[in-house]
Amino acid sequence: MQQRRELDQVYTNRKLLNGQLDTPKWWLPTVSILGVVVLIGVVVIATMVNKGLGVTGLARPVYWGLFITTFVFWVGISHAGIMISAILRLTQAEWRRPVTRAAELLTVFSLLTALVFPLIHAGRPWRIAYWIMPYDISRGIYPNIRSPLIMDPVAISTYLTGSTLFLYIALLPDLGNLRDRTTGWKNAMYTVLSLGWRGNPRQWKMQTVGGILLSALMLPIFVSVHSIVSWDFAVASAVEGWHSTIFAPYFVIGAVHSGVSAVVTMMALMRWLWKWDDFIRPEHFDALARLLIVVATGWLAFTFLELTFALYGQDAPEIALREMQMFQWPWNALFIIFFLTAYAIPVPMWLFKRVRTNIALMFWTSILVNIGMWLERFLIIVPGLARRTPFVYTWEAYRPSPVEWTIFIWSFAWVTFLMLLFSKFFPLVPLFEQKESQVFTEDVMIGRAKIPAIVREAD
Amino acid sequence: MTTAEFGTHNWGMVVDVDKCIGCNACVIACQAENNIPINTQDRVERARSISWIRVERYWEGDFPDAKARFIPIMCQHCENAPCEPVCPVYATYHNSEGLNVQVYNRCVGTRYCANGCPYIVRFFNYWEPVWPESLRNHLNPDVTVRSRGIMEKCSFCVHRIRRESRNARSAGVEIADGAVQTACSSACPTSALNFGNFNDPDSKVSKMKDDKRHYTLLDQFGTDPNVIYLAKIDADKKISAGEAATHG
Amino acid sequence: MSKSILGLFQQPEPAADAMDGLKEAGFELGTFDVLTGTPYPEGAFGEYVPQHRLFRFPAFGAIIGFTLSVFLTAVTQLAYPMVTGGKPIMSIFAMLIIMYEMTMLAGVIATVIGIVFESRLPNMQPGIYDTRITEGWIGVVITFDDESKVADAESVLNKAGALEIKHA
Amino acid sequence: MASQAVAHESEHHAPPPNVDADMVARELIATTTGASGRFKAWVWGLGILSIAGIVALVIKFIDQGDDSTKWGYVAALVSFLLSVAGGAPMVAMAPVMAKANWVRPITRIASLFSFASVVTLVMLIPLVAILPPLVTEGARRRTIWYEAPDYSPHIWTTLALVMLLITGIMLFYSAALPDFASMRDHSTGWRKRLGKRLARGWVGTDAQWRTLRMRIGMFGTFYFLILVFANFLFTTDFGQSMVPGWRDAILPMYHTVSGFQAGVAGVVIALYFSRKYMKLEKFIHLDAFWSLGRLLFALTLLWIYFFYSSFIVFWYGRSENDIATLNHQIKGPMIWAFFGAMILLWFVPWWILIWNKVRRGTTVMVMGSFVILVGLMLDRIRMFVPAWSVPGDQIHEKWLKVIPETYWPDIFDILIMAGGISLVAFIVMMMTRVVPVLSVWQVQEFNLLSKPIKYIRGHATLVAKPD
Repeated sequence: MQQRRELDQVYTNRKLLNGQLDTPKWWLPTVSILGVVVLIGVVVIATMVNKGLGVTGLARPVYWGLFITTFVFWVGISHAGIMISAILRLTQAEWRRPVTRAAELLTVFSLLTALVFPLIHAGRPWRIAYWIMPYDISRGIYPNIRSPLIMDPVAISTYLTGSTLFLYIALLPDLGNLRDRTTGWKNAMYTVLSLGWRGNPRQWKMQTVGGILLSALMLPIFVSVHSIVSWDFAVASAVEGWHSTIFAPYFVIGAVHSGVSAVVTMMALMRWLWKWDDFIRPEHFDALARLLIVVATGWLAFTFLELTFALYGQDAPEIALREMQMFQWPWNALFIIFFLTAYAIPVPMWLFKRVRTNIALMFWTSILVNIGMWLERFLIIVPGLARRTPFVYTWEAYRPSPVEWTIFIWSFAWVTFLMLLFSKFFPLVPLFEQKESQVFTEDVMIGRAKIPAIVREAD
Repeated sequence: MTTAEFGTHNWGMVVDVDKCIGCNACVIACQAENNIPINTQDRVERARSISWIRVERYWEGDFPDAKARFIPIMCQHCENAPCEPVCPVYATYHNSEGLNVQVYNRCVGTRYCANGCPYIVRFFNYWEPVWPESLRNHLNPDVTVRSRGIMEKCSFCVHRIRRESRNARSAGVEIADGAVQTACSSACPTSALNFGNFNDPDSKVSKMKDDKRHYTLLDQFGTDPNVIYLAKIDADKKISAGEAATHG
Repeated sequence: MSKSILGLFQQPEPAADAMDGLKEAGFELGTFDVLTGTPYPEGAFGEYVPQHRLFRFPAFGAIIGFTLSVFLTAVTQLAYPMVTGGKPIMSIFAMLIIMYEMTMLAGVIATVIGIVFESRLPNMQPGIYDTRITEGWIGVVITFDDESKVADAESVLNKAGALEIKHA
Repeated sequence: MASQAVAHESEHHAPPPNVDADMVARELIATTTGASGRFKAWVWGLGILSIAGIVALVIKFIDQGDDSTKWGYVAALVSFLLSVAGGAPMVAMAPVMAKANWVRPITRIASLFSFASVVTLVMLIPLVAILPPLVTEGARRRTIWYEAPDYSPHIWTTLALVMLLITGIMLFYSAALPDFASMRDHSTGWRKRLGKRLARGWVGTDAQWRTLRMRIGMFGTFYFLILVFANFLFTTDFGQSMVPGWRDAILPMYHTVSGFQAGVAGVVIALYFSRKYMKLEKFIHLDAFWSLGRLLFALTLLWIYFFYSSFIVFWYGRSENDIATLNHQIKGPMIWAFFGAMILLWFVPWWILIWNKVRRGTTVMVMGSFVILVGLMLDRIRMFVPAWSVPGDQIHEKWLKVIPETYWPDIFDILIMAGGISLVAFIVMMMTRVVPVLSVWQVQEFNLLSKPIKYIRGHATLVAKPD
């Protein structure tokens, strides 16, 4: 799968550090525009906190809306990082190398963004310190650890801390590299950050062994995070469409689906923006698309199961809910778009190698997937709450307000903004992994055929 | 585990649907007693109105022989309340007198409890409550005025319970049966709403709740409510609005 | 800091030769080391295989995290025995989730500490170094206790074809 | 989880050397003949047990064929067999999709299990006969067949299992063609004739290889899909729909995943014995056990994950359905089986497989695999015996009002279970007499694609990754 390309290391350094050593022309304008959007978002959030949640479109019985949907969406995106860097590292997939760091980065930043939403969606955000910093004795009351809303922050902060440390450890050799390439205050900064990296066998061994060990440790966290998020919904026995035992793996695999797609989107952007055609190559997109086909189909199976067992009970409210979700305006339109974008359009396209190796097409299909996956979360959360059960005396459908939409857009601008800021100081493609793959791949002649081969260390 | 068995009191209500005439006196009484913000037309249209108790009306049969059925619904104070365990800050929990209490000061407004509640009797304050100048002095001093951003719901007029228990303690006697009346029950002209202590076997409600007409709402959720309904007796057919709704 | 010299090579083969030469010249393992810009398969230069105790760190961290979490979850419930939704005061199945997360968190943090510690970082006097190492060059660094052996070390490096020898 | 890392401690042995192609062919073909005395004794023992099991099945059917509450253990056995015999061939498939080289030598031994799906079918027959139709005295019970004809579960489950058997055998055969050819060339007697007939003129032209690979990929994919489908149908029709109000959306996936776990365990066991008693050390490297061990470890963790994610939802939800399900499935009379399963399927294997040393060895691995199989049996018992012990007149209530009396195994059940399991072992052992237990051409390919090299000064293996 991985064609062997001889790449001189000096060239590799120059190309992959072009973000840090010299600023691309487009960088400053883009960042400033994004900064403006972010600023607007912050102002809107401030006004909402100041005025109260009346400015949102929430109404009984739909008490959770766009914010929680977007929260789940970003937590889902965050599952890209460990999926790519941990699972593919453990399965020794060679093509992961250029992607890993960008994916982990996406994890960190999307988690940071996701954490904002539960905060601002609460009625009295300034009091949420009570459950983020639970143990102030002065308040004299501990949080209720039986509540899934306590498990959420615990799980997400665990995941965030873990991936941040993971990111930093994998960054060490490249920081050393940057230290060697820079001068002045930058050099000083990188010298401190790289902790005096030299690259002797002991340090490299720690990189490999530690990397794999960390992956193995992050993997269970990765699975647990979205499961716990899903239990926020699944434990509510009174909400048809939420109270399903399949939610945990269903959410996790959906998260992987959207996360890996987001990575594809990002890779395409990186390739275009920084002109990394030598490093992010069609075969990487090809491999990711193959992975995506499997993941998406698995996700479809879970969706099917979820639906089957929703109707399995054959209770009137459940059936009424599904009827609304699929056949009533506007939900039916959303449902159709969701299904088309999340599966029906992209996956059949990915079956063709021509599509898989076409960066532009991959870019757009991956964006489609994420539109669909966002809609999926929306279609689970909101129609579930707009119940069709007895004693619901308001059949008010929920319509998000402009404020909510602004904050929704803000979240995307915010993540991109952080990404670009990071890219100014740290390489987005792990240089040492890139070079390692050069060292570890050789061509073997079998008969007349030249076949790419990988050096596996004997264990 | 339920708290009712180790408390001396287990407050509860018996609603005789047969007696309810749908006059909405209970609703008005509740609004006045508990400082509930005025439900303006806008709030009602936006489904943001707050009414701790409501009288639901169902039509049975078709015109001309259509019958109106009424059923008052307030917080059921469930023993296995779905709203309680999901609150991250113990803002709602079950106290030792069988009440499902809402602690306004703890609430941060995640609205998770309202998602859990199948009876839709929990309400969120979207705005700071305001009253016209003329009503400023009509607020009940015993009841907190809820600020924006928190949940509220029927409290079984807990302030009245407290007052009576204070009086009883100072007089050194047990709280007499019927001494505590919620605003709604005292306002009900047909005494369809009856409030009392289920742990006292000779109390009025304890006797009523063993009536063979008794049922609870949405029992498939296993919430074990402290509000017992007595079914409507109909001359021609034996069905009550409550059951019609329950098995709706 | 004791004297040390650094021989630079562009290809792995001569570097490996140099390492062998140093072994033959009687330098004991550990006094000389190889610096590379990328990880090479272990023992590629015949260097001594570094021993590490990395696997103890996560176990240690996990134990700490677990005990801490048990304490935390149990105490928070027992200190305020408030019944919610008829759940037991000690709701083990809710506790399990938080215990799990905290155990993993402590495990990860301990592992990271372990990685940094086991790779002997942070090290603010890295000693003799050359920036070309991160451009694919390979450095063989030798540290001496006594100045006498510098000469034969240099000769070994030269024999192996070092492109440059730095002193520090 | 610490030692899940692929670290390599100080020991630095060179990887085992390659074997010449002709030697591979000769030795592997030779393994089909010349069975040892111990082997024959085992085969006889297992054969007798299997016959006893079949007889017991027939008698039980004649004796208790009218009472569905007495068939829980047979249902559990069918589920067990579906898991092991159905899951094992997946071991051959999944890594092949991922182009893992270590799996090439052992695909055959995994796909041999697909013949054992016959046993699943045999055991299913009485169950299908006894399973109540969708509508009994006017009331339709909850199933995935909302308004479908009354006998849809019976038809479709049987069909799915038959399809599973056929696809499995096709998968085996399409991968075995070149080996039949080499039997034709190197073997003697009836094996030679069989090889001649089945090789269908295989000479190994480029076109033939291409079609072969295509077939393997195709049947592998089909097999996977059908397996998931069969798990789904069996767990819902023969499990959940027998209990009013049992509504556990994760159960089919739970069943499938623990099925894979059991399949890997079965493959490890078969691999261990064939390696030990057929002297195949130089073909089956420790690397295979190492990789299988990691797979098994991951699946062991998945089991507890799937179980917990259904349990916690019931525990929180505590609606009447949920409480009834918990009491019936876990806290009921089968609690011993549940805890047994929990310990043997998750806890013990977890603590066994977490060690690198174990996964680099064979003996402890195989012990762990046996533990897992026992645990799986218990797990199936705790699921299906309570399910089938619900009286027929209650299965269309809204939810389970009273937990029914459980049913303890009688002599027939024990005989049937022993018989079924030994029949699987018997079939697999007999198949090793017909075809080489390791696929000749894939061992040769393995040796072709990975060769031990000396990388500068260190030892390493060079693994070619053809597209």
